[in-house]
Amino acid sequence: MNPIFESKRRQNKLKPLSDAIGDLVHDGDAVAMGLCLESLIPFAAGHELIRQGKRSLTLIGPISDILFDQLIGAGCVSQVIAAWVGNVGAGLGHNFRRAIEDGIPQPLTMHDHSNFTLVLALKAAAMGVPFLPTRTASGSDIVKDETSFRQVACPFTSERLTAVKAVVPDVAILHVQRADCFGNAHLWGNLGAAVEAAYAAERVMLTCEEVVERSVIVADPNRTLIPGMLVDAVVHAPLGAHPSPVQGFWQRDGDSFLRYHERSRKRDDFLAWRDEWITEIPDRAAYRAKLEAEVLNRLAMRNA
Amino acid sequence: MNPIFESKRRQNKLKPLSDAIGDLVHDGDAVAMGLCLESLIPFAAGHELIRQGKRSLTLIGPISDILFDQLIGAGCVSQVIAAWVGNVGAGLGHNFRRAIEDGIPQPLTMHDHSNFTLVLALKAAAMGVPFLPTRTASGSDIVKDETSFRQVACPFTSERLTAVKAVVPDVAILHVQRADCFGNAHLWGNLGAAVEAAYAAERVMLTCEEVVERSVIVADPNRTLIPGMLVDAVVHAPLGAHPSPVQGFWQRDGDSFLRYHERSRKRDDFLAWRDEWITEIPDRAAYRAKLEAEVLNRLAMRNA
Amino acid sequence: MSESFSTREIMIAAAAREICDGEVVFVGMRLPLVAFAVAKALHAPTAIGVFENGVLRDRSATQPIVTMSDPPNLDGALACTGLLEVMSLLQRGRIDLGFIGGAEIDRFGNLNTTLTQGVRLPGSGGAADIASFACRTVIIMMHEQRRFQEQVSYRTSPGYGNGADWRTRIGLPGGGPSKVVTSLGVFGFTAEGEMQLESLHPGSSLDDVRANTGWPLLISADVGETRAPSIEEIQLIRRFDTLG
Amino acid sequence: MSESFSTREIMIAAAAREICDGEVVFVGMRLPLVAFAVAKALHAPTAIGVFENGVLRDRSATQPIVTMSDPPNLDGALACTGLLEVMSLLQRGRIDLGFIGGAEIDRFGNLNTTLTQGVRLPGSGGAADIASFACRTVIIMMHEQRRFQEQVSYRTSPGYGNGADWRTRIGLPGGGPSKVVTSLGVFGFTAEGEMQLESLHPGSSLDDVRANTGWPLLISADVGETRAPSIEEIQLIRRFDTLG
Repeated sequence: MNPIFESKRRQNKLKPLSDAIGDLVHDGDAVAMGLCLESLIPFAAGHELIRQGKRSLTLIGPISDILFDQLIGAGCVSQVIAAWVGNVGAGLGHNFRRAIEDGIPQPLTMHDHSNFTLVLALKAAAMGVPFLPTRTASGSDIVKDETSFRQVACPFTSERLTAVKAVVPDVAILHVQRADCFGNAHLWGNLGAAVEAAYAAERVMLTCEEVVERSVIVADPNRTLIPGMLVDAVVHAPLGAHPSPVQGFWQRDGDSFLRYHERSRKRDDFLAWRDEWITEIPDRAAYRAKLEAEVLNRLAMRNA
Repeated sequence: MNPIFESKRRQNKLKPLSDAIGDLVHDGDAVAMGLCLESLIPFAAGHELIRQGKRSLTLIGPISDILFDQLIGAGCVSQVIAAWVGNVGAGLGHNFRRAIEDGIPQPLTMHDHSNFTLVLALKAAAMGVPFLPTRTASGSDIVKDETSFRQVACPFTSERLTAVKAVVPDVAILHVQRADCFGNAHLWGNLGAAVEAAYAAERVMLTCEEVVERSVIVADPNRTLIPGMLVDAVVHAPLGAHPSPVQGFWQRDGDSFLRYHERSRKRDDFLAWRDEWITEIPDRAAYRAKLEAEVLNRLAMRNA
Repeated sequence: MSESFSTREIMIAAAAREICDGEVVFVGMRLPLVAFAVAKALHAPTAIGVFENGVLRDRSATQPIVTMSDPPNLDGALACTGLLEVMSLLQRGRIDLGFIGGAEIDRFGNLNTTLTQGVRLPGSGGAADIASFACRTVIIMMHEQRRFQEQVSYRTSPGYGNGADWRTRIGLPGGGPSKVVTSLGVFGFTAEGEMQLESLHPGSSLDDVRANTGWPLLISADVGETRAPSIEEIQLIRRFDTLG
Repeated sequence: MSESFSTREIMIAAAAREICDGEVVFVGMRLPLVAFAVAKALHAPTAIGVFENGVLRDRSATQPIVTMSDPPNLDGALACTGLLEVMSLLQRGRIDLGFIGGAEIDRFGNLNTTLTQGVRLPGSGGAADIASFACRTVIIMMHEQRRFQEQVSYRTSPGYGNGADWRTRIGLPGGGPSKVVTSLGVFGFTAEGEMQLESLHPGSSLDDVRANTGWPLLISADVGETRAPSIEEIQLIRRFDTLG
């Protein structure tokens, strides 16, 4: 048996968040996160990456909102492969700008994609091929990046197409609505590139609102978009995507994005924010306790 | 507005089966059917193709069971693009063999695929690209068919891959559990290449067990695997996949496949079978009435 | 019978008028989202909205939303699927109209959302894809000189490239930009792919437009005034533009 | 303590023994389906079954099934997805073991399910894909001379091609066939990719095998007898093989 699969074969993959991050993410890894676009963003896992001081990560995601900005500001990131990096609610990401423009806290290599080319890069990896062809962004400066894009001729029609290079994440971290302890995950709402990333990555870590019995999973197998055979760890992390929304569980906490925008405008303010919300609290339970009850009540949805 | 889309823009696409087949399928068309592999096979629609005497069709499907054998025997087909043609319950398809080996009732051109290359051909069309690359079937005689397969070099790694040519069906005919009158379709169970075919085809025709209100569709939008914007006609055809199974509605009628195997062994017997079950009955209601009540009771499932 | 309206409101009204009934529209966020709601309420009741996160809708969200992934944009959706499916619809030619914006635009309708002098912007998102594939695009932008440049510093989303038959030569199947709705007026494109003023918003002048455009702008022979939003349009805009 | 058993039963027992606990198995239909159920009940309780129609299961179907798409094979499934997803798992290297069969096999384990002299067979289905990508395959066939040919008339599913490093040269990532379970014995493959007799089923002789093999067959130095199915194996086979 292939040793790489050992963790995938475990029958019970439940772990505390700190163990899952410690076991699955190593300095220098390529980590896909925030794949549904603006919802189900695994902020709890991202904050644990910061708390454990991971370094030289490559972040992969189409539009992962302020999660990437926070990891960049915390010095965890040396490279980003994305279509859009910023604050969806407020515009620019200040840490992203500082890193690209001024090398603060460290230089950052950016590989620009469009949303389409990014999901194609993950789909290529998911399918086990080194590239997929597309017509998108012909004549755009995006496809001039030879690391990610090359020209290819269709062997049937001779048309010129852009080949998008496969991106194989070392780890994909996904927040989902529910999973069983083997990692069979039900997710719903907008799916973005989440399923492609789970199939593409060498290792898959799930955080979830609910850990459920197998019987809940098999009651609706068409909702199992990530099969447990691909999963290496399952973390019970309710509210683990806050402040992004989770269909059926949590509305978007828009104010939180706006406050972050203000508190990340200056480097020192960002560091104070990081200390307050990440490094000076031990875990996600403490984060949740820091949020006011009124906020949680306002954000909570009934299962939909 | 593009005139090709006119039927897709209608708010009410409900039609009788005969009208839908008459409007959407023309002699010489490439028709994708039987895409879920061995379930949800649109036999009612296939029988209407035979009743209307369609000619020179190209059939597309990975494993479409005896539906293809029946259409071939009825003289509707000049070409097949498939991975497997036969009787899943009993083995060989007699009409398929007669057509290939002896040109009865007419010669048949076969383009052999594997299941993987067939779904890639449809996925390429669904994605709007002329080919997709794969490593499958290298060294197999399948990929020697230059109509469907050519070699391509990865522009990043220089590896040789097989390019699978896009197959764009003129029409995809799909049986689904339920749809609204706009064509938004909920389907579940094993999906095979059904979704790829719906996205790939120029026109899409649905037959369904139930026509439902919009409210049923929007109550679970993640189950809407075929959006109405792709659909040209919706036909209410309960039992329209018999004798193949429909998860939640009908078990497989295994005996029917075995009886067909015996009754298609000789050409004359097949013609008698065709007359009895297709050309001498006016529609699917009459077909259903011909089935014994005991059979229907045995096959019926409660929604699962 | 008139009512005062803001620049934002006439931009939304002008954008809404570009949506035809029955069309499949790649909506995007902010102004186009409101424009889509207004068009559906007025003249395009059967238009379908597509969002790149995977959401398809035939009715506007009933609660205000900041992003396309906010739960009110999922509630009542016809379908929730993924980025690849929606991008496949685009590349397959199934999207009639897409709305996009940018930090910079040039005379051929090419857009930059990636890099300007010294400033790193968030990047393309799906804009380059929409610009490549939608049967036509409508661009919505504030009209400022720093944004209307003879040449963009980085070409994120292709318009008509260098003009003429550039899109065909480069292999772009979509039709390219049909209109630019700015804070000053509405612009079309010539057969050569060059931007051309079609109408001025009430209160803005040709001089305003020229002063804020970094190249010698083409002016249509029959340039007129952008029709002011009707009372009905204004009421709808104010109902839907709760985050304005 | 012994019990009589059929050829079919020893073939199922031998196939079941090839499944290791925890493995992801591309199951296929008929004999391998029963073998999978037996293995899960005996020595591989955590194996996962994958079907090309899109079904993933961790328990055997509780009702007999004729095809992988029969409702009892969907009930209690972990996941129901599509052909592309399952084939992606294969091409991505996620499938440990796949079962396949054929109408003809040659000395290097290449299979034909497409065309023999004068007879059009149904075709590959997913067999060529499983043969290309599974980390190893187990082939199950009746042992008849017309089926065991020096060269197959059409190579549907690649084994070791012409032997030696052929798979690597041709770019096939999967490991190729590890065993052939026939009605007469169990066969392995040499480092050169050539089929080699490893054990004879009780009651079958070397002469039987040679007479039914269309090339000079390699015989392993320590060829033995296939272990007869235990009473437990036989009971399980009879419980699951209701359509046998």
